[in-house]
Amino acid sequence: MDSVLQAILQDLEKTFAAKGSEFRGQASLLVPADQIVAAAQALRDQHGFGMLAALSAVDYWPQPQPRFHVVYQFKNIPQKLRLELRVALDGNEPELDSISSIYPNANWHERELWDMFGLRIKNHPDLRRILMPEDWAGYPLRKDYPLGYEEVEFTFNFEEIEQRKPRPKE
Amino acid sequence: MLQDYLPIVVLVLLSTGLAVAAVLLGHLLGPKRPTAAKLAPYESGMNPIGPGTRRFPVRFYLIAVLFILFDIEVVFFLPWAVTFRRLGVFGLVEMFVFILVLLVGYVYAWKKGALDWE
Amino acid sequence: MTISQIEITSDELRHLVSNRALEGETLLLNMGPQHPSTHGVLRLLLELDGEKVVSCIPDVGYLHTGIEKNIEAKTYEKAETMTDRLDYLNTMGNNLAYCLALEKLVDLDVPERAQAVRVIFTELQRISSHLVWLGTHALDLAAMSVFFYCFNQRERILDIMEMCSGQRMMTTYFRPGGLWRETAAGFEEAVRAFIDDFPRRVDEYEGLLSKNPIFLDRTKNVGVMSAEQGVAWGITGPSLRGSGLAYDLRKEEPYSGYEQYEFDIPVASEGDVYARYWVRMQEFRQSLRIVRQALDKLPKGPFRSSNRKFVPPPRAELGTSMEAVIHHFKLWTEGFSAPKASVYVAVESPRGELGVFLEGDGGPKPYRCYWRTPSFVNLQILPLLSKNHLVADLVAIIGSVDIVLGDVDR
Amino acid sequence: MGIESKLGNLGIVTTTLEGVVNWSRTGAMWPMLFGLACCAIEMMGSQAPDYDMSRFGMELMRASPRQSDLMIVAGRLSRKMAPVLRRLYDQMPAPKWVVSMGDCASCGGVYNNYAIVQGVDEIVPVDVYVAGCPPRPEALIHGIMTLHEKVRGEKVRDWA
Repeated sequence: MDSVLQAILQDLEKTFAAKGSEFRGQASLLVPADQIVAAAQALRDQHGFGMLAALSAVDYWPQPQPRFHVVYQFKNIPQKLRLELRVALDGNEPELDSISSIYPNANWHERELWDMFGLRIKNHPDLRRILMPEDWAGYPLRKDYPLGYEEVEFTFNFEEIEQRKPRPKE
Repeated sequence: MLQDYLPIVVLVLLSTGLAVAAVLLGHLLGPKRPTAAKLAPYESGMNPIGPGTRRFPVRFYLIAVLFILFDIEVVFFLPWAVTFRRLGVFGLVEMFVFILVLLVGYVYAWKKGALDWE
Repeated sequence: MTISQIEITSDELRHLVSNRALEGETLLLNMGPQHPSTHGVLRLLLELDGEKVVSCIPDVGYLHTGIEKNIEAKTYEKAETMTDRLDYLNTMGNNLAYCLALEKLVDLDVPERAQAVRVIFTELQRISSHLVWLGTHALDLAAMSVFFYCFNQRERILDIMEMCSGQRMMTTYFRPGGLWRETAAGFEEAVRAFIDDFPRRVDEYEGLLSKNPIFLDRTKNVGVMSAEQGVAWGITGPSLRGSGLAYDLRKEEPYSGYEQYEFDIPVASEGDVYARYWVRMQEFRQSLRIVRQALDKLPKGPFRSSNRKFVPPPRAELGTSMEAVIHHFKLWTEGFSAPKASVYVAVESPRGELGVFLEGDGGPKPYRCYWRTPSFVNLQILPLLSKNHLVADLVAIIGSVDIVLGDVDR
Repeated sequence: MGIESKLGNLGIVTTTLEGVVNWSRTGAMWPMLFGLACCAIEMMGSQAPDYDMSRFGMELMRASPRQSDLMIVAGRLSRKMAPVLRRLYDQMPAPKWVVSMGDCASCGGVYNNYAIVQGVDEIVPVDVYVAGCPPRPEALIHGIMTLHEKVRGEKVRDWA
């Protein structure tokens, strides 16, 4: 990990009580949930991370303590640096502050978090489902949400599946 | 004298008759099974928002009238083009005067800004 | 009868649409999922004042396939077949992104020859994706013949892909550790024949469109985007390079041996539809340069790494050595397992930065595989670009942002 | 067929009503422009000069369902898109057929999960299933040829 990124990591760890880590040359920072907006603001203004490359979440389901990790990937184009910010959220209906005021393209990413993981995003301009139909129940990408596997029709089980399968009403 | 126009009358009757017959037979014999979904206005696959008949800006009407104007102009070219040989130079000059008059109208509409949207 | 009296199906209209629309002054129209110029199933809720677009609300999700959920249910090797269908115009690029992420996660080496062949195929896939973009973009602007010329050339590339991998589009030819199979006989001649003949075609397309007054009127200073706007909205790829910022991941973070080839990044500064068109036309030529260099220096040697922990042994070895049988059995039944860590790898796809966030949990199945797809991010700026443009310009803007709906909805 | 031998040189052909109607239907069966995903690219490929679907009278991909007779469901149908597909199918005029192109449209294909409708025949009655992921343009054209044979075999009581 190159020295500039090391310096930024130390600075962020001090100001936001975060915990840095590194894997295969990639820096990652675990930031407490309420500091995320301030950290994003600092990253963009002081350290020049102009682009929010990606924003996603990981669900560690059976483990209730930090059940969700929200993962931000920031990119500093002039100095060619990449930084990953993680926020730990626990409980089944966690809350999170929106950073779409700082990075406008976080808007849809956060709507996807709400749609796929059920993470309620506070002061988000227009929090609606983005990928699933409006009246869809449940949050598909959670680990406790079933894959929705349908039994495949073969010759031996063709008849009884045929009855259950919905047919188009002419 | 009346005999000369007989072929035209027959042509007109035949063509309208054929058109009317085609539409009428389709209307009478064709199976009609109207369903609510089939009759709903098509809005690229979604439920249409609001009624179909709403207030439209006047610009659409303006562009439609301009189109009709210049389309009729083109329709007049057709008989001229068919009898071009027999009309000789007189026909040529006559048509250019006709085009000139309409060209003035076109330039006027263009400069007035009737063609571009805003 | 104003619209507010009519029951509006989804509540999205209430707080998003201005009250001018609710009073019925402006027209609310669905440029909906089934529309010739939305390049797939994208629905735009347009608020029109006559022909002028007052506001445009994109509504995506009509092609959501739950690929990320399906990847979590398969082993690392099997999950790769899911990645082809993401951005179905850049199938090799998806495979490359997934393989690079996996190789970085499990620290697997890739032999020289495999890296060079990967570069050749990714650049050919970039050319074929740009050909489909050019064909449909010109078709939207009523240049019908360009569509036929482009698809005619695309078939040549698909023949090369089919020759090596057996499938035209969904090849899954790259595997963790290298390639699935040695390149077919006659591969070099076919690629060389293509790159010798193709520059003439690009000049043909440029001749058709670049100085065509109708095309210029339809694309010059339409949908202008500044570089700052682009970076703030996370736009990457040719759309950003059309606004003057030379940000190309093949130069920023070279992967799979890109640092050996010298090529330059085409950049335009106007940031309008014509600039993005010009950037992509130059990318045809740059990709050809890369393929030519990669083909000239194509190294001999193995096409896949020999690390038996992750790469199944060739069939010939099964007859002789016992370890090969054990490795073969373990890899094909349970698959290899990855450490408990996460990796983010970004690749330059024809549409922008295609990133894979892969997290392993020590088991044989990927724990989380998030795809940062360029079209999903580039689409967000459409309402901004299309404000106060005519509907016809909106069609040109959608074409210039070059979105693929499989990429958007995942 | 005695008449034809007598009027051979008058250039008159006699056939049955079914023959004429079915021939006219297979002659110009216009598909609806309804590409969903990867199969749509192969459908565009089969419309392009190399495979040229318009040799069989399918010259135009009509954009609106009102003017199309054949709906080629090219791609994977998601749950959010299913009502739209049903609405488009209803808005097509009467002699209409459905070709389900690709595995995802025919049986859910590779995606057996919550988001994809497992087979378009749950939503619309399908006439011909074309296998492949994506099917080659030749496979699509072969599927359409089978549909043409099916249409040629239709009887009067099917559509009167």
